[in-house]
Amino acid sequence: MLEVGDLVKEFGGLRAVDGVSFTLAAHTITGLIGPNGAGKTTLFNTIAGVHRPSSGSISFLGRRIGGLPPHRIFHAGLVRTFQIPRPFAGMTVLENTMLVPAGQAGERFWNNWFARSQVRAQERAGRERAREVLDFVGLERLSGEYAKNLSGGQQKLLELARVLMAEPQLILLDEPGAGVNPTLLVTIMDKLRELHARGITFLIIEHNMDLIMNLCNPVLVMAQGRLLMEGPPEVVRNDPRVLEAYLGGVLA
Amino acid sequence: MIAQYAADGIVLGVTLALGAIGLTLTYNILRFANFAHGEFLTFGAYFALVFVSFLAGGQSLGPLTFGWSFLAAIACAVLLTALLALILDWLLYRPLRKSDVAVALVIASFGASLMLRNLVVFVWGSQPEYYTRGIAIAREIMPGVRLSANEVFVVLLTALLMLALHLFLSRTLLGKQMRAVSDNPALAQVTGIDVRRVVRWTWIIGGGLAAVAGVMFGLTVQISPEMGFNLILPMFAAAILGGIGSVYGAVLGGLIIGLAQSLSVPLIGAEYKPAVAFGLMFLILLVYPKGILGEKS
Amino acid sequence: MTGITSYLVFFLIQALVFVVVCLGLNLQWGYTGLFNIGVSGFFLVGAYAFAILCGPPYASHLGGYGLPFLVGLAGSVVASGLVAFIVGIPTLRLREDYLAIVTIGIGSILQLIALNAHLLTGGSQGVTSIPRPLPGLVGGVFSRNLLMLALMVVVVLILYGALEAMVRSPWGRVLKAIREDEQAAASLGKNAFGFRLQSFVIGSAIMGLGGALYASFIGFISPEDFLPILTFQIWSMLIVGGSGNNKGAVLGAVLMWAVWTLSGSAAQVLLPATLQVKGGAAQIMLIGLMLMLMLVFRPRGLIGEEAVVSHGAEIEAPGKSG
Amino acid sequence: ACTTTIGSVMSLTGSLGVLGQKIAQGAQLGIADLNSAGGANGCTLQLSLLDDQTSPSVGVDAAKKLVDVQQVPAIIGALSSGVSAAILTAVTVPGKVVQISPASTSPTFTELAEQGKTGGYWFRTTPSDALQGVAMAKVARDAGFKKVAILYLNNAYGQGLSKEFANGFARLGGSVTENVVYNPSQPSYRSEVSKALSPAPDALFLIGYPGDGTTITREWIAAGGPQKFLFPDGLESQDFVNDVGVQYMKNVHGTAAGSSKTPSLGTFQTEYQAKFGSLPTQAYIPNAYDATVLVGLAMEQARSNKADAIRDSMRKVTDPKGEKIYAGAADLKKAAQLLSQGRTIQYIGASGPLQFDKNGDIDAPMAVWSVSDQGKVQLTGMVTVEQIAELRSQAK
Amino acid sequence: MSAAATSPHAPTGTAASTGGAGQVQPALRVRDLVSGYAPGVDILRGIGLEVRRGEIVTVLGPNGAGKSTLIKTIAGLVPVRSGQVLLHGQNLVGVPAHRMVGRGLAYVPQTDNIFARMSIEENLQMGACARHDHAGVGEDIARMYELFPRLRERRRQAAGTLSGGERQMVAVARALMARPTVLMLDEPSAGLSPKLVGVVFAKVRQVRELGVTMLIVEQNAKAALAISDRGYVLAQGREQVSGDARELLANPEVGALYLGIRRGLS
Ligand SMILES: Nc1ncnc2c1ncn2[C@@H]1O[C@H](COP(=O)(O)OP(=O)(O)OP(=O)(O)O)[C@@H](O)[C@H]1O
Ligand SMILES: Nc1ncnc2c1ncn2[C@@H]1O[C@H](COP(=O)(O)OP(=O)(O)OP(=O)(O)O)[C@@H](O)[C@H]1O
Ligand SMILES: [Mg+2]
Ligand SMILES: [Mg+2]
Repeated sequence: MLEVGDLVKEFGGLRAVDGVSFTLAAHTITGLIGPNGAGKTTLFNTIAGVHRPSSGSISFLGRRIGGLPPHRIFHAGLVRTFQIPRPFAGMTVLENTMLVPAGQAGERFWNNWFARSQVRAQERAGRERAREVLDFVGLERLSGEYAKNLSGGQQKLLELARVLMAEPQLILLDEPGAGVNPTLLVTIMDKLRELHARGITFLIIEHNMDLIMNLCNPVLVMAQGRLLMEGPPEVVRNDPRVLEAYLGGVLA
Repeated sequence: MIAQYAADGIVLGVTLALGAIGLTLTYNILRFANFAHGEFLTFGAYFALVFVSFLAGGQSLGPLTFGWSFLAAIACAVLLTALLALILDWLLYRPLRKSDVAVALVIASFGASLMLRNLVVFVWGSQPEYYTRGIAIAREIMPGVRLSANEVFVVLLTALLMLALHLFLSRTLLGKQMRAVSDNPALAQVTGIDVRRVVRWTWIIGGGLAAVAGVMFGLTVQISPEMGFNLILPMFAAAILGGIGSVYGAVLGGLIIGLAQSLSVPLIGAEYKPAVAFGLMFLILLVYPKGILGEKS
Repeated sequence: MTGITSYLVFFLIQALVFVVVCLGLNLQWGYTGLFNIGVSGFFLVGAYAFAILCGPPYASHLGGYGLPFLVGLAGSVVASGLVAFIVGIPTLRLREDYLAIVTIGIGSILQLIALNAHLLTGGSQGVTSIPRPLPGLVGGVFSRNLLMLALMVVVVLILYGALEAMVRSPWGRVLKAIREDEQAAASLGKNAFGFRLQSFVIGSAIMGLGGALYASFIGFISPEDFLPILTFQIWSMLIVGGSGNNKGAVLGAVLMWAVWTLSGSAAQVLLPATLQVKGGAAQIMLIGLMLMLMLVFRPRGLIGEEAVVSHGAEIEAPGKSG
Repeated sequence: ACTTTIGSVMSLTGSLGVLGQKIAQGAQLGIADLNSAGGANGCTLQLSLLDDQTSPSVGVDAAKKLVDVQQVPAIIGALSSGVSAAILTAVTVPGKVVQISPASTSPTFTELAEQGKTGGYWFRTTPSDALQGVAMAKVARDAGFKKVAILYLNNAYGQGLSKEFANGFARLGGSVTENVVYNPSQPSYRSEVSKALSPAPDALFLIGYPGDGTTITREWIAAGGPQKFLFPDGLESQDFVNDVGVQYMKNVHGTAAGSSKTPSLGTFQTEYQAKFGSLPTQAYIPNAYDATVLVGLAMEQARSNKADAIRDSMRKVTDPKGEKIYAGAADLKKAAQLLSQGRTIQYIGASGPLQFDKNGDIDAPMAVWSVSDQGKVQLTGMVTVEQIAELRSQAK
Repeated sequence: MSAAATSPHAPTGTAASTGGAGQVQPALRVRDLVSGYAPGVDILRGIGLEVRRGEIVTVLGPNGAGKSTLIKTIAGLVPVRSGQVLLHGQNLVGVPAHRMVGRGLAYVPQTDNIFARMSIEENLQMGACARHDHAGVGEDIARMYELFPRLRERRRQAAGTLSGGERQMVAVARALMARPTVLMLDEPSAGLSPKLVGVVFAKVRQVRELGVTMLIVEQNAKAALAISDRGYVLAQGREQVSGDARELLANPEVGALYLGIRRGLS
């Protein structure tokens, strides 16, 4: 589904991503772990179009997407969340979510003059969906609140809610669990499984080993910009290099 | 002949630079474009004028048209202008900062600029004024370049001030705190930085430099109620061209704008002179979207 | 009494011209966060385009097409929109405050062109004899002005309705999202640059429409009409009224224009004759002071921004739903 | 007693604010003189003065307010041609109100009048730029200058005057070394000055107003330019001369609308000084005075305060066949008497005799001014109407 | 980690770490605290809490419970509507936020907790800007680099370009630079790798040994409670449960409701 070939991203002299290649099979939940600063987020950003790759190739569903702007990549069916949440602060939670679906008729300004009923119908449907999604992440009660007034964890949940609205083929999640209450995380994991069953592919960066172990197969490990290894969670967990560099000897 | 235009451009450019430094500091730390900054220049020039008439007399220094007392007048003007900036902040900007509507600050500064400018008219009248009636006549200092002693003085003083400012910002704790506040005011507070104190110093430095710029401009051109206002756009262009927040950027920007304006007269014609600076700025921004010495993304 | 009515009609026409421009600016700033301080430039393009398209033949410069009023308006809208398009493509990628300086520059460059490109604009002499709408229809000054007022009201109503429909739609929602966080919007599939450009072009075209109406109403334009102070006037109208809210833009424009013009009479009434010549300075000081007080006490303007932009996402009140 | 209000729209702030404040005083003096001569038609006159901020939109609104709310029959103003033209087309012509400007010199108005678009309501007490250019050319040649550099303001006034001068000067055998335009309100003009200086001219012809004009003149001197100057009416100002520095103003040749030979000017100057404390040494102040007085006299002549009557009487109170009336309260009183007896008068203004042609323009002589050894602006000669006409006919 | 050992603000009785709570004043005491952002809406609705000298106390709770608000209120960033906050027995209510550091209270915000455009080293220097012992600052910076070697490698890099975990290190190190007596950490482990979580909590313990009292907000309950003395569970602005850390961890109800522990998982 997603093929990354010898990808390099440099900042000044620093190679944050250094020749990474991997293939993501459709209908998998792939985990991506690695020490802090290993280059995981940078890899995401480069795939999602925030950064231009310094070299290497990225193709998604057979299309080369390396170097495309982020909104084009979104429309190709690939969505990501931000590690540090980026809600639209001055908009309400509901608006944050309703914004997402692609191809809304009302996003062409003239439709709001000439195709009002179509726009209205779409809005109604969008709103219903948004409510469902918010309900699911537990933000329903706050749907009229400004996003900037959410707590740190709630903002992460909103990030998640937004990608769920998009109905993409591939979702990149950057630490969906950080700052989220464990109880809620359990339900979120259930939901991810459910979405996965419906055919969505995931690539998840996470430091919470519970999540990785329970959800992901295979697991990729990055260190210092390079792909260290790839394998099923049990194997990865017991690999001495991973134990030493990442888990610090403590098993999850 | 081109050398003469270049020299003219540099003399204008250093004044712009001096004003733009203050502008870039307040812009960076307080996060709004202060259109009343031009009036700080104007008031600085007029304050010095008041003191010049008090301290009149004294020998003029070498080829310059003024004496030691003039330097004392500059110092007084710097103090008073800094005070003016503080008062304006206290009465107008501080209450507005609380409401975090950034553009309200900009528009308020427009309003303040309008009011201060007309206050000058009300108090001093709209006739132009001079520190000395005599005109320092230019002499040939290099083949093809004529500059007056006053103009040379202005260039040297600006260079000196820039150096002092650089040392201040990079060596002192206050300088670093200013950067911290500009970066993340909420965190600065948590870290134990007295944000209000930093803001005060920002105004004092910005206002003080503006006063010097105003006096320098008054010395080489003239003092009038409109002087600061006429300088504000080129100063903004300079600050932005150099990269907001960068002191050297402001200086470089000032020089570029000054030179561009000056050289446009023989090369393009004076009718489009004000546009040339903008056109050039535009081109430079296309290459360096954050200004020449601005922060890298 | 009729005198006052007649003046009020006249006043309102001019105020409504500013309302139009202010609505255009509100789309750009209030809803998109585009810091355009070249308003006077787009106003200028609209005014000159109208004058050239609809005016009688001129000896010394372009014009003389004598086209119908509505064609003239359309032409002005297209012309200023086109200028905005050309300006927008390279600049809308820049940081927001840089756009400000670039647009200031555009404003002053356009003014210089109006002043110096004699063959196009008539230079400093200005353009005379710009026709009113439907010149042959009515006779008296007052009824002509009433007609103009009616027309202005219609224009403003249509514009207001069209803008409200736009900004309260998913389109407006995307604009706001881009204003809040461009990168996040992009990663959610919104082409930030494209939306910005749309808003910038439409907003500027509306300013051009205002310029055309102004030219038609006054009948004479010259480069003096388009100095930067105009931009400042429009901005203060928007901020006082409340940006991010079309009602605020309308209210602010009418109110600030009243302040602007009344302060002259106020100076005349309040100051003794001998001081009247200094009254000008006092008057401007007053305007500055008013503006500042207004901002200190109501920084979000008289009518602040609304919490929810899009109609579809309106719920009872923030925080109380569910 | 009754009062009649005359409107006035002038620039008290904005780019012409400096000039405008003094010009407005000229109009105020006119009203005072008319009132001490008994007002008009037995009513006291009152001047309703509004600021246009040198902005057409504000000026138009002010004028409309005067016409509609205060019901004034005539408006004195505006100063800037752009503002005057906007008021003319949007307010005074449609409202059928007389407009008489003391300072708008643009040829646009002549054009408008010729197309019949002013309805005869437009007058100005200052000549169009076309006249002054040729007069200045003659003055420059008489002063012995062969090579002159021009620095002119980028507006209607500067563009018109520089063109007329350059043509006239060339015909008289002089040459213009550089013709440099400058924009208003620039922080500094060093480079423009450098350009004008480059081919070493004999003198500088600076077209503009005080303010920027002062800056340029001082920068010219500082740059080492010859201290020989030609100044038009816009720079006829004692303040300007003082601001530049009297010591540098030894060799100044100026022109301005007006005549040094009428007794009007002296009376006007004395009265002005008595009322405002200084001499009216700046252009357009007498023109504003004349405009105001003419409106008053026209009312008296027509025995009506209606605009149409004023319009029609404007030429009757400047009838060359009539009895000469000079400026000042005393003469105005005499005029009132003569008019009440049904006699015709010719008002000779503080700015010289005023004969309106069909377009509302005047053919006036140009006064020549210079700066005395004591540093005072003074009139030293004149170029007569006939001389100007002759020079202009040579051009055709 | 000796940063706090010589802290000028350290309470004189360093042995207080285990001292009887009855005799010695608690380092931080909160009583009936009510506070909130929007007028009329209380987020904290009467919270009481005590942190004794040298103790580590963890606050847990669902998202939006008011944990960060609690810390921000203590730090003087959210206005107190009623109730008391005492630091070493001294009233903190009404003290401006920037004076807190001077009183020995440091705080690491949950988000936005670095100076993005300044280098790592400058961030650390800023942390010490309320201190007056210039020599000590240099030493402490060196210690921070020992604690987080990664930061030394990147000392000149603008903090805004760091990875999520690296930022967190900078934020904690910056707060320690102030040599606080009481340190409040808002989710210090969020975004850190398991190894670093272990390291950070180990460091937290070390710091405690030296007499610094700590109030920690965490979602990673297991790791946090493991090093804590006591814990509080907050929900909807109120205290739900509190007690000994180990007991909380063992309490099945708490585990199910707030700690995400359920049968069949992990
Ligand atoms: N814009 C940038 N400029 C310079 N260096 C950068 C930039 N972005 C990231 N880096 C560096 O690249 C490296 C990789 O960062 P990245 O954010 O990808 O790490 P990560 O694996 O996501 O770590 P974490 O788990 O802590 O989030 C880091 O050392 C970071 O400092
Ligand atoms: N600036 C603010 N203005 C208004 N309401 C706010 C603000 N910040 C937080 N809130 C609200 O206060 C409540 C508590 O927020 P707080 O940040 O204290 O939660 P938290 O317990 O720290 O949650 P998390 O674990 O997700 O960080 C939330 O419902 C949030 O919506
Ligand atoms: Mg990361
Ligand atoms: Mg929190």
